[in-house]
Amino acid sequence: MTEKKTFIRPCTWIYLLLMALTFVTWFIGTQQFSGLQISLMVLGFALLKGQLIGDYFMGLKQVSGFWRWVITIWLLLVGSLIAFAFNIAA
Amino acid sequence: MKYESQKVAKLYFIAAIGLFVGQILFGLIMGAQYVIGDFLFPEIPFNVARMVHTNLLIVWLLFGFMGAAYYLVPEEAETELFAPWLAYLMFWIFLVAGAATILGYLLVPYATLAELTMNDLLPTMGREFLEQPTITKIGIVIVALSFLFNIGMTILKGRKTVVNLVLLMGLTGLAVFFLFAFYNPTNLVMDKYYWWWVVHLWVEGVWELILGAILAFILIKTTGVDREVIEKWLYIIIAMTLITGIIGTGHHYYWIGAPEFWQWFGSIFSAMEPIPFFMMTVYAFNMVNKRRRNHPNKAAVLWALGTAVMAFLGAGVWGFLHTLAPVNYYTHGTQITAAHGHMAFYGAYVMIVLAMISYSMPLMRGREACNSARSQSMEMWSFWLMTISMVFITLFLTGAGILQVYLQRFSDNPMDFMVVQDKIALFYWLREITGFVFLIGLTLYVVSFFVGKNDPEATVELSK
Amino acid sequence: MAQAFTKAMARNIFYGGTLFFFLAFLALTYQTHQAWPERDNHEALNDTVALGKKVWEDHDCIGCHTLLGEGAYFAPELGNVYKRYGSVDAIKGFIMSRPKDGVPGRRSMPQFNLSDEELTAVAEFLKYVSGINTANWPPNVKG
Amino acid sequence: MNPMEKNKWPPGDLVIWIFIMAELLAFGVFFSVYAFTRANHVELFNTYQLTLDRNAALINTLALITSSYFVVRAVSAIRKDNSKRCFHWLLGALFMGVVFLAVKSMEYNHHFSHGVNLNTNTFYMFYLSLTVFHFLHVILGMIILSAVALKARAGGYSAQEHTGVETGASYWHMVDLVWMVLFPLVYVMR
Repeated sequence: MTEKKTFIRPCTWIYLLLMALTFVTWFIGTQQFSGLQISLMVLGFALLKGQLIGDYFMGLKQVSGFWRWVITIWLLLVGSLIAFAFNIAA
Repeated sequence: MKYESQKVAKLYFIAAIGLFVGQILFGLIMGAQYVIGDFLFPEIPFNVARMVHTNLLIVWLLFGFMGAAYYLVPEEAETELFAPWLAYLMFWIFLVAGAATILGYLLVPYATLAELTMNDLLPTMGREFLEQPTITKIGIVIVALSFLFNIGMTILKGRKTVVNLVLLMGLTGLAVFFLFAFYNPTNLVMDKYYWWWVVHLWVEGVWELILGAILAFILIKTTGVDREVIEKWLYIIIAMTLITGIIGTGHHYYWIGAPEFWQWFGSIFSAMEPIPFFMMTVYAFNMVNKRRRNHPNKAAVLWALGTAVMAFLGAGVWGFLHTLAPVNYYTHGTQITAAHGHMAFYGAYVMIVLAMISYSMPLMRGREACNSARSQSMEMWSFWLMTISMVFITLFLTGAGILQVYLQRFSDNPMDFMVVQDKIALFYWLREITGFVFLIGLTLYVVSFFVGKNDPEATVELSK
Repeated sequence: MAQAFTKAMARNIFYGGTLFFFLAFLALTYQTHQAWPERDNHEALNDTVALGKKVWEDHDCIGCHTLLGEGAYFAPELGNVYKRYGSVDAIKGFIMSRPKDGVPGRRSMPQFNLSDEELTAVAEFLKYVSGINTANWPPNVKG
Repeated sequence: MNPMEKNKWPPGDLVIWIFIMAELLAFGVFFSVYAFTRANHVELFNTYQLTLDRNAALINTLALITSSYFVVRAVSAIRKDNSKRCFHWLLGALFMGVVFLAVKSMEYNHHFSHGVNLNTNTFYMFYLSLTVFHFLHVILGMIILSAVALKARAGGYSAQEHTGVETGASYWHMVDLVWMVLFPLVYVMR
């Protein structure tokens, strides 16, 4: 039974990490920092949060094969497109 | 063919092929008028030939869909048709009303036809694809409602299968959206906005449900693959169809006075409309590869696979070609639209009706499973002749369209419309010649019903 | 864990997805109705224009021409013909002067023998159409 | 299920994952179109971005993450055959969903009262399209979760058979995942 206990704890840590990253992003937002580097950093946070959700909340960490990387591929694709677009804008 | 009442489909299919031949003849007349301006002028002006061509297309496809429904619904529901007499009655009403309308177009100037049919009481004439007099439109609604009643009652009292339910949804959607044809406000922007609820939500919405249901039926019958698998993928495909197709209507709302957010929504959603067609192609080939039996009717299987591929090419690829707003800004209202129209209609809807005819006609004419080898090989010849000539018609019109876009819209000193038309006449000649090749293919198709009637049925070579 | 891939779930996705996106489409249609008054040139609508639309429909002009890019591609776009020809009279003049037996070897518009009232009406209708805000389509005056 | 043993399929019904991919594609296209349109309207986007309420967005983000976390706890509860607690966790997730909808509605009310709609300008068009499109997804996700919660309360799920819970969970996580990108992109990046 204890082994099951430890299984829940990781997603609780992940939950707290997601909350923390959100606060950081929010703080940057309120300070209205702008500029390419800041934006790309914020984008990085978003992709990290997405990956955490994909792995721990959606349980893809326990999956092997194509489905393991569905969320990661999407995050990388959309992330790079956004980064590229912000690059042009800067 | 398990049920006697399925035979009513034979009548519908014969009428469908007859009207198909008529449609192609008028297509050839129009093709000639594009290159010889005063061909048959003033007896049959271009707009009359066009009305006959487009209206015959829609009417013969409706005959084909109804025939397909009358064939497959009893077999799927495992019960006799609710009222075969009603089906025969409605057949003659629809045929007579259709023939009268076409004769009305040909024999009387359109303005006089509008007066004769008292169009002023409820004006709905004079709009593309909806040129029928109002009384004919009312006749179409009556025929559609009694058809739905007949099919609905049959499904109610029989086995409920996904194929039947999806077909019924598609046919009901067809009837419901046709009602928007009666809405014709003076405000042109509103008139056009809701006109697309008839046209787009038909051919990129509910008709795709009908296409999916018929294709699923044919695949179940010819490949013997488990019904569960085929119906599961059918649901996913039509889910993606409506998810992308409904808001995809936006790609018609770019330049007709609708607000400009449609340029974003229309582009994004219609850009995803080819996905269900691609899934349908993968699904069709997958099912045929995983077939549990070799069905002797190879022509029907060829039509079914051909439908999936050509629907993806014509509706999917050629549609995507000019669906994004920045591209459509230049290609809107040019031959590019006509090119997409030809291959999409042929690939998605003409071919599925011909596939259904090819599968069910032998059974309705007393054969066990299929026609003789000779008749099937002629039918396959007609398949390739018609399909390849349609590809070339589309290519030539695309060439004409690209040149037209450049000369008339994109270049720095744009030319007049007619000057450009003369410059691209070569493509119109090539298109007209290919049209005759298509007619040869169609003739072969009709002849294939009479060739090898008393030869033995083709059998599957027992290699497997 | 056996992989579930049930038809029931596919059916739910179909019904849920279709209803969801149809409601979204209705919401966008509502937004469209809200935005139309500033774009659809409705102030130009009057009885003459209404008669003009009737004349346009009764003679199946859409069978050869395109209007705002929609229709047949045999004859020029008429959504901006008022700008191309410059005046109502110019449009009326063109329609009136169509030869009865057409032009040998060329595409030709039939002679509809319209009354002066109908001619004015259809020209006013085309003037109204050219006033609709079509996100500055077509790309140039040639149409 | 032993967490370390790898299986070939993601949790829940495979059909929902096909639907998830379609939704991710739609949102992905929307995000990139937003980013590229911003590239040639930088001034417009930056100025009007300031009119957005970042505090409301913070609450919304925290609400969605928390509700997503509750759903994870619900799934692990049903895996231990405890449908009662699964139901309670799902209720918590639904409550956080309601919080999201409430805060979002207030935001929209504020904007609509200032006459902002799809046709005001390109930024607002994108802001409203993206957030309303996501808003509708939150509603659809909550409908799915409610159906699952009701069935769980009725004991419809067990440790052996709980695909429905995992299906609903996967969809809800997708809705949360999409917001993870939407929040910084629309509210913060400038």
